[in-house]
Amino acid sequence: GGGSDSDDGAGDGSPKKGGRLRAAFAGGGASETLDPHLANLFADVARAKALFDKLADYGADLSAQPRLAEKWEPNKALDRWQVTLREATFHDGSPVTARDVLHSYRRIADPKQAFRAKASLEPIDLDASRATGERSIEFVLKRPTAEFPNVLAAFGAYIVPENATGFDKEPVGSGPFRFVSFAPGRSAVFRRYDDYWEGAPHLDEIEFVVANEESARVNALLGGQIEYAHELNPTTARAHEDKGQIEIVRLRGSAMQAFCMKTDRPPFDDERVRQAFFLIADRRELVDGALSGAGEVGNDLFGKGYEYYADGLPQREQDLDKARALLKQAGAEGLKVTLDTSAVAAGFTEAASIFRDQAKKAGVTVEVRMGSKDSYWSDILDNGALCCYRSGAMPIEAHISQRLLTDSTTNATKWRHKDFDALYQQAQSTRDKTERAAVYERMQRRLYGEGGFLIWGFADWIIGTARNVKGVDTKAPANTLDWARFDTVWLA
Amino acid sequence: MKHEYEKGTSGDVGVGIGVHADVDTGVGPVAEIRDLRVVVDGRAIVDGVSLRVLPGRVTALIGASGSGKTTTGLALLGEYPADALVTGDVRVEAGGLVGYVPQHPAAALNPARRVSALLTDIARARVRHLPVRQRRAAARERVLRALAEAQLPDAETLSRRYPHQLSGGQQQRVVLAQALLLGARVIVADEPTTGQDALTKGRIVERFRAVAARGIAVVLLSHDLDVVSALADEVVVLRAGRVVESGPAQRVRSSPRHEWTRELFGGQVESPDPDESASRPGASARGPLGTRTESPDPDPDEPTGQPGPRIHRLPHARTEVPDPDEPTGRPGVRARGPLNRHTESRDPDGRTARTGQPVLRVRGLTARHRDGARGTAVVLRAPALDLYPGRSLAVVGRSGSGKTTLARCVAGLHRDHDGEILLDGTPLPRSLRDRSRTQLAAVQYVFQDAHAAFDEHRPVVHQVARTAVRLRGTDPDTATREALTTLAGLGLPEELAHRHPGRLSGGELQRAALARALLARPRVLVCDEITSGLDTVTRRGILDVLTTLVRGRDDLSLVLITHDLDTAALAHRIAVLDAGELVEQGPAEVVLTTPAHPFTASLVRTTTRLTAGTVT
Amino acid sequence: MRSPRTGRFALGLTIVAVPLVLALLGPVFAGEPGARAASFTLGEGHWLGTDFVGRDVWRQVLHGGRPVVLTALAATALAYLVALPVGLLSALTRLRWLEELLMRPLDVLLAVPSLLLILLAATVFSPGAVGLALLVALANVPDAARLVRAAAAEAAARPAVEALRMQGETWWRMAVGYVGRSMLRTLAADAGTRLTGVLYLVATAAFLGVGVAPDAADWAVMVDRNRTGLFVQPWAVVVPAMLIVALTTGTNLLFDAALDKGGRRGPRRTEKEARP
Amino acid sequence: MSGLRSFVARRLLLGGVQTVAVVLLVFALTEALPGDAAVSLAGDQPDPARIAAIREAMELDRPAWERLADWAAGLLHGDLGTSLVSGRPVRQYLADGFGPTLLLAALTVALLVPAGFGLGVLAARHAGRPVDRLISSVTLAVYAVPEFALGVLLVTVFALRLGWLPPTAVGYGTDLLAHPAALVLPVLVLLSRPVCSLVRLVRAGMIDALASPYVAQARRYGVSGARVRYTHALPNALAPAAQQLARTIDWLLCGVIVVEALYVIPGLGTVLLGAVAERDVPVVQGLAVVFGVLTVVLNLGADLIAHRLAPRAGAAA
Ligand SMILES: Nc1ncnc2c1ncn2[C@@H]1O[C@H](COP(=O)(O)OP(=O)(O)OP(=O)(O)O)[C@@H](O)[C@H]1O
Ligand SMILES: Nc1ncnc2c1ncn2[C@@H]1O[C@H](COP(=O)(O)OP(=O)(O)OP(=O)(O)O)[C@@H](O)[C@H]1O
Ligand SMILES: [Mg+2]
Ligand SMILES: [Mg+2]
Repeated sequence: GGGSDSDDGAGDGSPKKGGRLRAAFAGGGASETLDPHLANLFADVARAKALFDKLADYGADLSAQPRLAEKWEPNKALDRWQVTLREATFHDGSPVTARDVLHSYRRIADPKQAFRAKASLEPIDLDASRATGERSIEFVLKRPTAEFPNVLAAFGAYIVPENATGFDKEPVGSGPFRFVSFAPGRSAVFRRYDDYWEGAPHLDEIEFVVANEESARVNALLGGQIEYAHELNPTTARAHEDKGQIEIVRLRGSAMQAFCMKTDRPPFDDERVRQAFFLIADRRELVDGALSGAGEVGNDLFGKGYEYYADGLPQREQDLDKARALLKQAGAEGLKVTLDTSAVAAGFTEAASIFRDQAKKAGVTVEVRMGSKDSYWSDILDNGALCCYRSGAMPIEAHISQRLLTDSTTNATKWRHKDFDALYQQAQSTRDKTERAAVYERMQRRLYGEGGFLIWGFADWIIGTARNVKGVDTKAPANTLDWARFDTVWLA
Repeated sequence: MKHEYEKGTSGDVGVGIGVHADVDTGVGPVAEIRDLRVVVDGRAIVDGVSLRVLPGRVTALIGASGSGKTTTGLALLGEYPADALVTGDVRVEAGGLVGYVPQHPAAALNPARRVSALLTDIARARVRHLPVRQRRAAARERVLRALAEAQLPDAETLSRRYPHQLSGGQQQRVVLAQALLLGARVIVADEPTTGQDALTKGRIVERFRAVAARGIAVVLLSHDLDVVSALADEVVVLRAGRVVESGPAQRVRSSPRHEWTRELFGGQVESPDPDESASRPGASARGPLGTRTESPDPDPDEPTGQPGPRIHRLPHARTEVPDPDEPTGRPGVRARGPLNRHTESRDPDGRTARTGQPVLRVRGLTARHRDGARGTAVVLRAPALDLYPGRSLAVVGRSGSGKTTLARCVAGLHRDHDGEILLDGTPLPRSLRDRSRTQLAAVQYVFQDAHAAFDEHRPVVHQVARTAVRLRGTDPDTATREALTTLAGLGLPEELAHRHPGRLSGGELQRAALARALLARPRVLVCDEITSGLDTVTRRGILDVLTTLVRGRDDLSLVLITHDLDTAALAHRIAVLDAGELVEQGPAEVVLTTPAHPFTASLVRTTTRLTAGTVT
Repeated sequence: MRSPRTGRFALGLTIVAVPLVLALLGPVFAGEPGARAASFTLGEGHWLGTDFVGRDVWRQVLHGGRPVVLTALAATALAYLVALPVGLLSALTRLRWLEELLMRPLDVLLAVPSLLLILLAATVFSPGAVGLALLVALANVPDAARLVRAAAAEAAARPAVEALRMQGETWWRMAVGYVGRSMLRTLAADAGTRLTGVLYLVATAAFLGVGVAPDAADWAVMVDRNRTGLFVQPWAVVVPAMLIVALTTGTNLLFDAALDKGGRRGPRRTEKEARP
Repeated sequence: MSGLRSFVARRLLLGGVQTVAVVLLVFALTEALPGDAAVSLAGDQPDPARIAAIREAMELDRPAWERLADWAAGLLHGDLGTSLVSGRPVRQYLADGFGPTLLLAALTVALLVPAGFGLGVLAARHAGRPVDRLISSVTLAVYAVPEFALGVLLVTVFALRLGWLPPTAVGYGTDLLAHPAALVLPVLVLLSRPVCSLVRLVRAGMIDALASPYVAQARRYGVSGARVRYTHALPNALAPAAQQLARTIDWLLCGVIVVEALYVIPGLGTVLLGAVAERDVPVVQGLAVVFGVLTVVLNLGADLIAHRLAPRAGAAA
């Protein structure tokens, strides 16, 4: 259970009740909405998780933890799951029922809509699934899915009441806080929900304010205008860490940083070129330069520290001679490639220029091309050969299913291998966890050897809080249950 | 330099050529200049000038153009040319403001402010003693009074205008009104009557007399000896920056001690020997400019050739007497001064050899100005006007009657008009922008305000030479040489020609402007008051040059815009404008001796009266 | 009179010399790039510390002058090259339609957020350094043209211009020689600020991917990109910013001194004679 | 003045055309930008099927001109359309953003005009002397300091070190008037650069105007020094400064992105930035209408001032 973890993790004495906490996030501007299914940005998610609940959520190692779902039980074939809800009520007092869950999922999966969680819920056959009681549901799946709880914890799969409309006026959820006011792009005020199933939050009120500029968030925090600032720069963290003015919280392993090579086209359709590139990268230099040291080096595998992570593989180091040799073998001496980047995420342009200089030493000419940050992700999906890439925390299974299978929707490395797909299916049909882990290990070994992701680091997610803010979890990567979670926070 | 007058320090003034304080015993001078020397670039433009300005008296500074009048006058204001080395003493009575009527009124009027605002600013200081609520009305009243005193009728309309919407003479009078408003103990008036017609001039003279009668000291810098004679109590004669003679006006005029004074007063003083005047520069102008004595043609200007009186009566001619106040006095034109004397003796027919086509014809001209709130106002109507080659036409009329507007229409500077202006029978484009180079060269215009028409950042000679380069395709070197020759011919030595316009005196600039137009070798030369800023001697010189030109070049014809009937008398024909109407035109002597229109008559009369007023 | 002016010349020269000499000779002395260090750190042989990607700031400073001076000067010059004729033409023409034709489309450009313009250029044209100069110049043209027009309108209506027309003077002499000369001081004042504005526009554009690389050694780009480290490693921002300040301030001091030399004419009241 | 009235009428008419041109241009620009609202909404999950679905839901699959025509038809009925992303009316976006923007702009201009003209005149008055040197160099130096650096500096000193002022306006929403202290720093930063350019332009014009004969004449006549400077000389130095002022107001009203971001002020700049990033075409177009009209009106105002200050200009042959 995530909730109880964070309390002892904080170790800040006994919680105090009351007070209002103001938390600043980078926001979505005037188009923001409280519809949890539309949640897209961190600010949306933070607000959504204050008002709403999911059936499950991710723990610090990205394994699914039960939330509104009290327990889940698969059948033998792993394609039917019996989920029992815990006793919880919405803010209007009505109980959370199986019908609400099915309504929420159907709303998300509505073919006429394009909610973000739709793809995650794809394994569920919603027509066949049904409520088997007031608080129990039988989910019928399209195929065996050993990691079905991950689906329940999916980004944006919030449970809303069956009769919910007008989310911006009076949203009703079952989360720890209830709605008070909302001004899109500016602020949202929520009050403690005393009947919260996990126990009422310590805070009386929480206000989410929007401040897009990082320095504004820092200044507001330093000036006592807010108590919690989300997403700070590493340099800011360095400037204020241990200075006594504010607390810096680093959420390790929150964002995977990578270069993404398209394995279906030259020059990266030759695995020796990919391997050469793996060896070109000086990961330490990249982390120090692009992330200002706020992160750890990667080993070309997603999910360091997560469940199923293959940490037995040797750490890759820069080896320019070997890289040159590999390139020579591949007939790619004097290689020229274009590296797409954009200001879409912190560290991208920096990483690109650092890598350009590193590649130069191996005789590879990298030309850095800046792209529009608004359409970057869809631009790089099919175009170019090499690009900067980043991913937030998600289970390794989800990473594979979304990005590395033949029919994955966002397969940016164009990694399409029938045998790899088969391995994934095998894992999903494997009931035993250790056996499953072994399959995952095999898949990761393959990726380590010749995959398209050159994963050079994992960035910390940096949060600043006022000194009197206690109970902020320091281990949960962004996007997991205990990140941006305010019901366990109190003001000392 | 001390600028305060200390009682008791008066006494010995300069080297015995100072103001004669004994004339007005008991009253100390309100301002005084002692041994002033202004040196610019090693040249003393004023040298050892001393001057006492006594209350209630008019002190006139006279002298040729460039003799240092303006420089001396400005010294009373504490202003000197940039980079000048100044020695000597200038004292002005403590706290006293000095009224100043500058020589170039246009430059002194803020282009972005209405006339009323310009005057009210000064009036405001004069009504400080009143309660706040009455100030506005009182100031307004003073402004209107000052405008009336400065002979600006229709003050309401004019005060709503911007300076550029006034005629040259009107601008001059606005500046005068400013000086009158100020209530200063001393007024320095630099050529206050240039650009004024005789009628207005007469009234301005009266105004100054009244001002002096109030105990205000007036320093008059003028080349206009009529005005000087009529007004001055004291006269100081300057020559090349030095005082050559000074004394009571009466004395200086009747028995000039210095040869130069005598020459200046050449026109004024009844010369004992009439031949002497013939030897003077201007005297060579025989009769109308460029008249060929051998030509017996009666009047080629009259296209219809109709017999009878040559007065060209125009359909719109006004019949009422424009100025009922004008006492009907002695009719006829004065016969004085060398030019006029020769006019009398010239061939009565004044005919020329040429008959041919008129070089310039004006047909049905109606010019408008955009005027404040009331949209456009017609300021000029000239149904027909012809100019023949080798002939000259003088346009006379009161200030603001539309003379400049007519000239600007001809020159293509005023587009807002109906009717046609034909050069050799082909209509000239309305705007000079559409005129070809030949057309531009053919019709040249010398601006009324020479100061404003020069680029202050380039030496005069360059600007003059450009005409030849652009309009005649001369190469720059030749053009510069030509420019220098022309300028020298007009009395501007090379040293002056290389200066920037801001460093020339008013009269010098006027001559430079004339030179600039002449370099185009124009066929029609329109001169707008080009002699207004010149002393008699220089004026004669200039008119002489023009005469020679017209005579020397068959195809040059001249339009002389002037308020000076003496000058007008030199032309073959005269056109009279009154309030925008062309009321009369005909051969010069006819118009001047037997004016047909009452307005012309009154003009002629006033000129005479002003001269007569000298005696008082 | 003479000595304060020469003094100002000297001061202007000294101020402007530092960035200019750095810009001209900097690359010669820069030497080979060393190994990268962690970003925004001080010490370890980096006497101005390291920048946002861990490069030596001093080396970047040495390299960063030339592009600044070149692009910014070129862009400013280019902007005036278009704005001057357009502004002057519309001030000097009597053709209403021509004036409207010249000025109104520029007004349209003014109303379009420049951000949008640059974004578009960044993505559609992906221009290089020359393109960037063109683009930045373009962004400055409407503004400059309006200013030129406003300053020229009054001078263009003076009798002196009529006299020039009377002389059949060429358009250029009239427009540049007289009208342009009359507003020289205004132009110089505007050029001073415009040059600075252009510098930072170049930097912004660089960040958006137009023209120079986002990590280029370019003072303006350095100022922009190193801002996150302002509190940890201020030199990476302060030094290039100071150089830019020196460049613009020095240039303007020189301008001012030169203009005063052209001097004022006509009667000038000196202090002593000032009336009470 | 009838001439003036027809001038204004013509310009307003042209202004209508200009605004249409602005809207068309902005529409074209936004359309030309890579990606659309669907792509931007999809973010880092650019699942092609999902993008297609969003596109369909937003009716982005219809041809551009059709959408523009629909929007224009709505505009004729005073309807600015609805946001693609949130479905809220564009009018609300504009109304919300305009308040803070207008407030900031008004305050800034209220300080800018006296400061800019005052300092400019002061410098011109002492041209060549230490006061002038000081003003001239400081304005240039300040102008060369990037906005963000100045902003950060002011916050650090006045808000964080001295604690006199709040560092940002975060959480104050649109009701900024209730927190005047929060406006001080943003206004100062907004002021910094316009003041510099204005001072320089005013100074330049004033030096020439103060040396003119008409100013000498006014002085001779005992018109008080201040009056000479402000009512005689200044009008003749004003035309370029008025242009600059119009540009500044335009800039202030049409989005001061850096300052809004730095001080968390939810003005039009933020709205614009968000709308462009989200490719929320109707919102961008709504803003384009506002900006177009504002620019037209401001430019007209500046031209009228110039016209008034150089009355002779209209009369050229
Ligand atoms: N700023 C100046 N710098 C140098 N020389 C000057 C300057 N102003 C005038 N001069 C010269 O000084 C002489 C006297 O000039 P001033 O203006 O006093 O003459 P003036 O008697 O008023 O002549 P006018 O009747 O033509 O106006 C002239 O030769 C003129 O060229
Ligand atoms: N731009 C203008 N706008 C309005 N009215 C004007 C304008 N210019 C001149 N006027 C008026 O037109 C009339 C004729 O002016 P014009 O300059 O032709 O007179 P003028 O005969 O040359 O007088 P002066 O002898 O004083 O120079 C005057 O009443 C004058 O006030
Ligand atoms: Mg003079
Ligand atoms: Mg006239």
